[in-house]
Amino acid sequence: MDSMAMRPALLLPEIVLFLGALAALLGGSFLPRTRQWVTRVVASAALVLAAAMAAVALAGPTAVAMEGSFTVDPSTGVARLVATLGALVVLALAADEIDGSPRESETYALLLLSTTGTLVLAGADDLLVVAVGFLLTSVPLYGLIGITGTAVAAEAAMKTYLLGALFGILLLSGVTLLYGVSGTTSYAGLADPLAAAPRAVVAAGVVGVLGGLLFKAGGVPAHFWVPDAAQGAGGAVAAFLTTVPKIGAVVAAYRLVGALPDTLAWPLLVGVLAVASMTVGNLAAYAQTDPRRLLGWSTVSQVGYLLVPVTVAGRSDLALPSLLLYLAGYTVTNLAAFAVTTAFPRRRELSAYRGVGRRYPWLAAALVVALLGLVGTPPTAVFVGKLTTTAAAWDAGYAWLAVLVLLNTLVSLFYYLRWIAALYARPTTEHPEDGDPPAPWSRWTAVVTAGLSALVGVGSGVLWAVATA
Amino acid sequence: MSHGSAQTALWLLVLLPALVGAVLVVMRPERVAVPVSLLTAALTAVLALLVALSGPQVSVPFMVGTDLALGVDALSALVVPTVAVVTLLVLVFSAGEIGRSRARFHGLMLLFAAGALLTATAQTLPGLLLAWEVMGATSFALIGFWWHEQHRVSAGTTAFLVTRAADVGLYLAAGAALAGGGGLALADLPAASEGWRHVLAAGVLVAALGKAAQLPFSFWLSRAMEGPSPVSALLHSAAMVAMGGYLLLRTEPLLAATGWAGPTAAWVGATTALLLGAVALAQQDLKQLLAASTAAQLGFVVMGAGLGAVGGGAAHLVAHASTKALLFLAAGAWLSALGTKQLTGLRGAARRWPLVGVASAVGALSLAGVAPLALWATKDAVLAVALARSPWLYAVGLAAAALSAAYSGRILLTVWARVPAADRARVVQHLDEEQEGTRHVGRLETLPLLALALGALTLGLLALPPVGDVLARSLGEQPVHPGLVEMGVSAALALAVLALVRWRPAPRPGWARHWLGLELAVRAVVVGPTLALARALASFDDRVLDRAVGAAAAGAVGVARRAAALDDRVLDGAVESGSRGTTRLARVAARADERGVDGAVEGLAARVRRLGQVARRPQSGQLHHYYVQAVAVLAVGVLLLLMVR
Amino acid sequence: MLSLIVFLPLLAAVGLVALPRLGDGAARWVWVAVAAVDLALVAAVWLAYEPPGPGRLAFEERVPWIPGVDSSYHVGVDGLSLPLMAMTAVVFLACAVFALRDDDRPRTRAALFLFLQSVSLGLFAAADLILFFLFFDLSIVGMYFVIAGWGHGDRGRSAMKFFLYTFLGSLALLAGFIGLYVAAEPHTFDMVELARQTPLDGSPTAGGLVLAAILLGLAVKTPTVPFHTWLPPAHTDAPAVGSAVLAGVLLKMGTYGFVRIAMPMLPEAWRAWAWVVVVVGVVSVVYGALVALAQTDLKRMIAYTSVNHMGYVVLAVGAAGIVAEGSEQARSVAVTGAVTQMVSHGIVTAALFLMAGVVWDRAGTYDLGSFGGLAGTAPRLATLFAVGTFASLGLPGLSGFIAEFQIFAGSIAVAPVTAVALVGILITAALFLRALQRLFTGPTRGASRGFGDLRAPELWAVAPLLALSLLIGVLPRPLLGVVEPAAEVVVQLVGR
Amino acid sequence: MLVDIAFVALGVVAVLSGAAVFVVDSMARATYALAVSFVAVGVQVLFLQQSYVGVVVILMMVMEMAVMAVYMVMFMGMNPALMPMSMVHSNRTAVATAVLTFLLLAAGILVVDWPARRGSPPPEVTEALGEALMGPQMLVMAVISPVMVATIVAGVVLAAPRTRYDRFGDDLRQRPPDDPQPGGVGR
Amino acid sequence: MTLEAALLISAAIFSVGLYGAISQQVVVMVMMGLELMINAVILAAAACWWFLAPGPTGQVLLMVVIAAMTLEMAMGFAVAVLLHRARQTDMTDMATDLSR
Repeated sequence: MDSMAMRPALLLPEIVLFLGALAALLGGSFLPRTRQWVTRVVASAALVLAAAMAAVALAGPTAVAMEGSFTVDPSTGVARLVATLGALVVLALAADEIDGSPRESETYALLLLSTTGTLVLAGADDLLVVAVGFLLTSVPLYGLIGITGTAVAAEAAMKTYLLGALFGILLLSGVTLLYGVSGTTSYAGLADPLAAAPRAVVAAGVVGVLGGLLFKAGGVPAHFWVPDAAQGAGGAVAAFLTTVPKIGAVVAAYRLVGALPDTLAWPLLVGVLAVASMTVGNLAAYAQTDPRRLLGWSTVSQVGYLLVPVTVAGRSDLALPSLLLYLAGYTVTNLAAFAVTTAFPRRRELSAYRGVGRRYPWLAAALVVALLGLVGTPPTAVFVGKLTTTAAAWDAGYAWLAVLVLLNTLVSLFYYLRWIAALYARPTTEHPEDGDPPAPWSRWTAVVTAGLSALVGVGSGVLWAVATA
Repeated sequence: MSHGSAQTALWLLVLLPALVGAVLVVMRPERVAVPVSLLTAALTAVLALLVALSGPQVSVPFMVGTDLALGVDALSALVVPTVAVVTLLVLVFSAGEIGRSRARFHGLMLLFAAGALLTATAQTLPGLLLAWEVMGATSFALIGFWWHEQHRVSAGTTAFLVTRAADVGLYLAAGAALAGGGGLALADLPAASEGWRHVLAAGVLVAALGKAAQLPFSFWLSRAMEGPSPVSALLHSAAMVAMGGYLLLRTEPLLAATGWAGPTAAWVGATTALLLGAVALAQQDLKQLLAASTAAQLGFVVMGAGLGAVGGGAAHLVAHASTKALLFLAAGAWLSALGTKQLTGLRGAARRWPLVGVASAVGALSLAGVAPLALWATKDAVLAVALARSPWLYAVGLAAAALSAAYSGRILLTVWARVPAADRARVVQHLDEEQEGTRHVGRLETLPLLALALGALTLGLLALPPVGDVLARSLGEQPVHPGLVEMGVSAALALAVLALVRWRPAPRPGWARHWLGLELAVRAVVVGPTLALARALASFDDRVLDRAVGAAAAGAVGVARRAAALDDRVLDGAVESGSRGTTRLARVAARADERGVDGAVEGLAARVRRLGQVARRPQSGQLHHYYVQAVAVLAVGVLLLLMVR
Repeated sequence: MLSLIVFLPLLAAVGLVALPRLGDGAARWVWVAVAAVDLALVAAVWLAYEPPGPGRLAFEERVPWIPGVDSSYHVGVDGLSLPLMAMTAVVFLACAVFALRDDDRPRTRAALFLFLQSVSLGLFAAADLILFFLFFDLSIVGMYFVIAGWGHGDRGRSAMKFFLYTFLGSLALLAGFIGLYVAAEPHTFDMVELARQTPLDGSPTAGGLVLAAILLGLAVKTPTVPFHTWLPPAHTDAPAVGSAVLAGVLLKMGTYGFVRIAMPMLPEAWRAWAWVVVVVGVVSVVYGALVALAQTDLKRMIAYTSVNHMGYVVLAVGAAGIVAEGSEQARSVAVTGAVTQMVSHGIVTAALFLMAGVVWDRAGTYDLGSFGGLAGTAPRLATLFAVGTFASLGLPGLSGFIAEFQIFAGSIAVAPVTAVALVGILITAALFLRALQRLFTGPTRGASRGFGDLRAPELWAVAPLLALSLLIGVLPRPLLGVVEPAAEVVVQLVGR
Repeated sequence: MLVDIAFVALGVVAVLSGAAVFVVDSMARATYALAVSFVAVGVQVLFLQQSYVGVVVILMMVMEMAVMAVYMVMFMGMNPALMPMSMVHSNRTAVATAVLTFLLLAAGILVVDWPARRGSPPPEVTEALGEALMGPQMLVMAVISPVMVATIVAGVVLAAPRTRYDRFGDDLRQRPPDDPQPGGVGR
Repeated sequence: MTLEAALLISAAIFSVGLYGAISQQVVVMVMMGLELMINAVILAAAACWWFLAPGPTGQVLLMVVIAAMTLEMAMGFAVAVLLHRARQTDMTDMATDLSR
């Protein structure tokens, strides 16, 4: 195999998404406001096409494109599939929320662009590609968060932007340092020079790059924007930004640590950050009353769990498959939870969910499955992910990490249960929006994704086979 | 009688009363209850005689690697018909006596009889324990039969709990038997290994003493007198109490094998016979008197078992069963007719219903040990062995015999007394104090008395040469004949004491009036502290244990505060001195501790919420705080990478 | 066959949820019918059952699930699990019958209980740690909804406490499982394989830690002192059928884990820590009995007796770990007793809780002091309750005796000091008799006036349970014949 | 030598003008200070033989700062840009953080044993850049273009309050467009 | 002209920029701080290229940094405008609805 070839065909999913974004954008500018759903169809088609291509590529052998700066392997393949399908689900949520809004087509374009960035990140085998992938994922997000133009959205956009800018700079600084001491940015050539390079510089560079990726993933110490954005942005966008960009970021982090030399105790650093993320996220989520903010914090903790296999990358055979499985499970489960919040856009207090269990049993059941799934209750997908990541950590000799994961799971139970308890509590009369019927697309999306999350758990053997192929 | 049919008879002997009893209790067919029950009891009695003659063995697999084995040997051949016949007679009496809830009563009685019969025939420890405890439970139900009155039910509870406390010994024995390697069959018990054999013997001894109302368990029998009289007649004379003695007779080889258990049993028996004799003497209530007397008489049985005089003990057991059942039934008859069981109120009662009076006189004389009635001979059979073993033991036994003559004399004199006109008012005053008297003793009540009187008259034969020798030999022991002198002495003693009592009323020792204060002692030493402990533990459970989890969380809060304090320092850019930090940590820990004590386990949630506040403190909404924190954390990350290799 | 047994109720539950047209009455009968069919299937399995021999399972089914971590859908039965499955089917059928007259959202409730039934049966059939954990966790979820949805009193809080506490246990359990998985070579979650490998033998520290995690998990679920404090509120506020299932079936998941997982897979650690288990067992027995004695609330009292009864089981399995020369028979007797106790307690306590439910239904209180002379107004209840209490206090002729006799005989033979626990049977007797006395005897007063006796569904739910207890008490062989070979295998595994 | 002095002097200028950004008392002046800093660095980059990039930096920054100055005046309606003001918070923390960061970085820079140069600069620097962009690093530049698209879209979406539907109506048929102020070509 | 000198200058500019980013209240001023930091990165990248690894990748890196700067600033202006329109403020401190 000629690793120094361009082979742009390997990047077809990304190209399709970009073209889809352009098509949605252009198409939108010629469509009446009420007929912008056409662009949604266009965007969906692009996503489906990209997913199909990703699936085809997944069946094929591992390959590198663009002269070694991009790898198409099972990790990329799974990330592509999960990200595109996740974005597709977000489009379904958007069908309720922003249907007919003046910025609808632009929203789709930005969603697709950000998804493209995620895919670039996931496959990046070169620090510079990581940097541009970071930009491509981030920039549309700022727009998406602020697109509703409300006061909180503006604030969330401002904070996300300023944090993103800082971490972008840190990322670039890190790339600069690593390039300086190694003379290359390609992962393939990075390990050997780095092992010989001064540790301080490598450490600073790694922390910078990792910091950038953590911003994208929403992990400590770059997590500050996540709850704000989840609360301030629109429902579909919140669902998107807590799910899809993470996929690319975490896979990119996995690839990055794979290229690092053993002279550095990076597993410890990642492990500590993982624990910090899960703990801070869980504890902070505890007292939240806004369901979306709660979910925002919950994703911070989930990133902590996702970082566990990154910690043990290369030390356990389970690390990579468990990471991919967790990503898939987390994506579908988190989307299910968000779908319920978009089904009831006006219920912005946990107490507003009182009585939903009786009135909309299916939707409530979907939420229960999603929340218990996020806790890590079998047989949902996140459970299998959590189980295997924990096993991977233990297997690699990080039993303390495994124990902390389980302890954090217990803490997380508190706040998820509060929401569930509200669902089945007797309704009160103080919430006039109780009469609102749930939004149809979100409703079915919630049920389907929740079912999928259980299904993925039950059928995780198949996914595992894919991930280890 | 063929082998197979004998085996069937043995099964039926136990199953028939059990099944019929269960059906009666559950279905409550009031109308047919009495005939069905009497028929069953009669059939059972017939079956008992059949199996006593044929001596079959049966078994089914049970548990712990042993069978549920039933068998009739010489000892049970003696006891099984006794139980069955007394049951029949008592049930006949009850048919006249018990007017309400007949189905329940007869059902329970039959269940009890099944338990007693199974006890008498059981060949293995699990089977024995099964029957043993069924007797206990039915006795609870029967003593508390009139459940509208709480004190009767609690008397049943007391009886059950005390006997069950002793039963614990059998559980212990089972463990010891299993560990000892000898097997769980009763016959194999002495084969247990040395150390375990002692445990086994101790367990069996305790269980038997409890059931037999020997010291120090005797007091439950006093409370048991709250039950209906037929219940006392069956349970507290012929069957349940007697089974305690029976168990010791049955396991005599085990007791003998230990060296210490036999003498212990003998001395406990003797002491009980003596002290409870005194207790009987002190009673004013006829049933209480009889109850104390039962315990005392069982003392002779226990003594016999301890001395290895199985034949004499068994004979005494049977003779006493007949005698005491008779007396209890008579007391019951008078109670329902006159409404009292106080001796004062019963003065002259025998004269009013002469048939009952004569029968009861036979019983009382037998109890007194007057020759040639039943208990005279059987008691002497035991005492003779005692004399051979230890003169002291013999002396105690003889004293006890004298006491039995004294209280029997009291009964006799009281019920046959002519009531002077002057005293009549005092007697009448007692009438109907317990219940509404019917002033009537029916034929159903009288007939069993006569039958039992016959037994009290003749069963002494079991201990006398021709029959007694056969019995002893069939039990596998050398016949022991009390010397004529001893028999004469005891007969004379009985007559002398009777005469003495006639001449000068017997003393009523005050210290013995309340059954030696045993119940009070148990309440004070065992029941009270247990309940207090239970309450204390319950509140410990609610207040402390439940909240300990919260306290654990509080510790975590302390750590988090510390972390938050560090965080504050980062924010302020100030560096606090180490000592200040330490005191602060101590203060935080102390505060957490207070919270831990006063919080609840649900406080775990509250504590996590507090932890959550700590965790959310960095999320101040101020962007520049985020910047500082992010940069600080990353800088720490760099340092971490540098420090750790 | 096993899969059918396990998933039939789940299918029915899905059907009930998916077909809202089905009326409430039909839903109730569907529940009864499905539970009955499931019981029949279990009975069929029982009849066809042959002891599979050491290291094997009968009616095995195995389908790969997550091959990457060697976890499979692996089910099978042996003498330890089959009796518990049968007990589970019986208890659920009784609950179905009991609930025939109850009209609080019957369709959802039927679905929920069918779900719980699947979960419980699945747990006992599971032969893979992850599968076991799956059912373990789902049982918590299901029971949470039962308590929170159909309970009374401070149910939300009790349910939450139940969930949090038992979830903590389940996580500890998971940690232990992962420890076993990682130690095994090749890595596997398969129970049979792990029991064959005993991966942590020879590493006392790791073995001890993994055992500690597993024990913690099981101890919370069982529950043993001092992890029992979730139990009383959960029971007090749960509905009658919920309590019956919780005490009857769910508690057994903890004790079953001892004999199925902890003992065969960690024999060395188990032997090393057997004394700790014994002590915990003895303390649970005595402590549970004493605290129950002090209760004035009927349901709390029964709940605490569960602590006591489960203490016997813990005591017995602990004693089974005290290996000495020539003690195989005694230890096997203890384990047999423990399994029998699980079955017996399941049946008897379910009956007692159902009857407590009747009391709540009629009087709205569990306070023992509010009653008196109930035997007059509710003779059937009185009779059955008396039988239930006697069964519970271990009266011979009923199942509790068979269990306790074997537990004591075996334990005392192995460790004479366990005789201390005999106090437990005495205190239990005292507390049950006191309760009987306060509820049923004396003049009819307070809440007893106008108290309606058992109705047909209640009677037909409770009476068969007690009859079964009687049957086991009198004819224990069919049960013991199944349990004993399996108990011997366990003892042999621990002894290696 | 002279080059060295010039280089360091430029550095000092860059640092000082950078510091001036936060010292001067109006936003407009701050903008210019920033521009000076950038230009100084740009010249330094030229010193380091990156003529193309250096020039790009200089040109771009001058343009950007011009835009920024205009922006200050136009959009920030209160016109703080020309008024003396100080809007600072947590000054001490910020100073401490910055100083600490600098000390840490400086310590690292001075302590680290920097490796020797790998290879030598290509004769034609700019050409090499072009070849790299068209060769191994093509993906990087290829991705930059969607980023730019995204920036344009996102920027417009955020900044513009009015959409095409506000101007042309929901069916995009409204002519002339409804603008607050008429303008554009031909009006 | 040494690597150390260039990097020290870069570090100084970076620190000044960091100071600005932390201390300034007005969004645009924070952005200026960030720009200064990018300025430092440009200098560092150029220095690394010249003194350590004068390969073509280093130049591409510089291009990326410059592009990033531009793009981030463009977004910054947009966000500032949005904030100003939605909240009538240009200060980060005055937008703290989202916290905790």
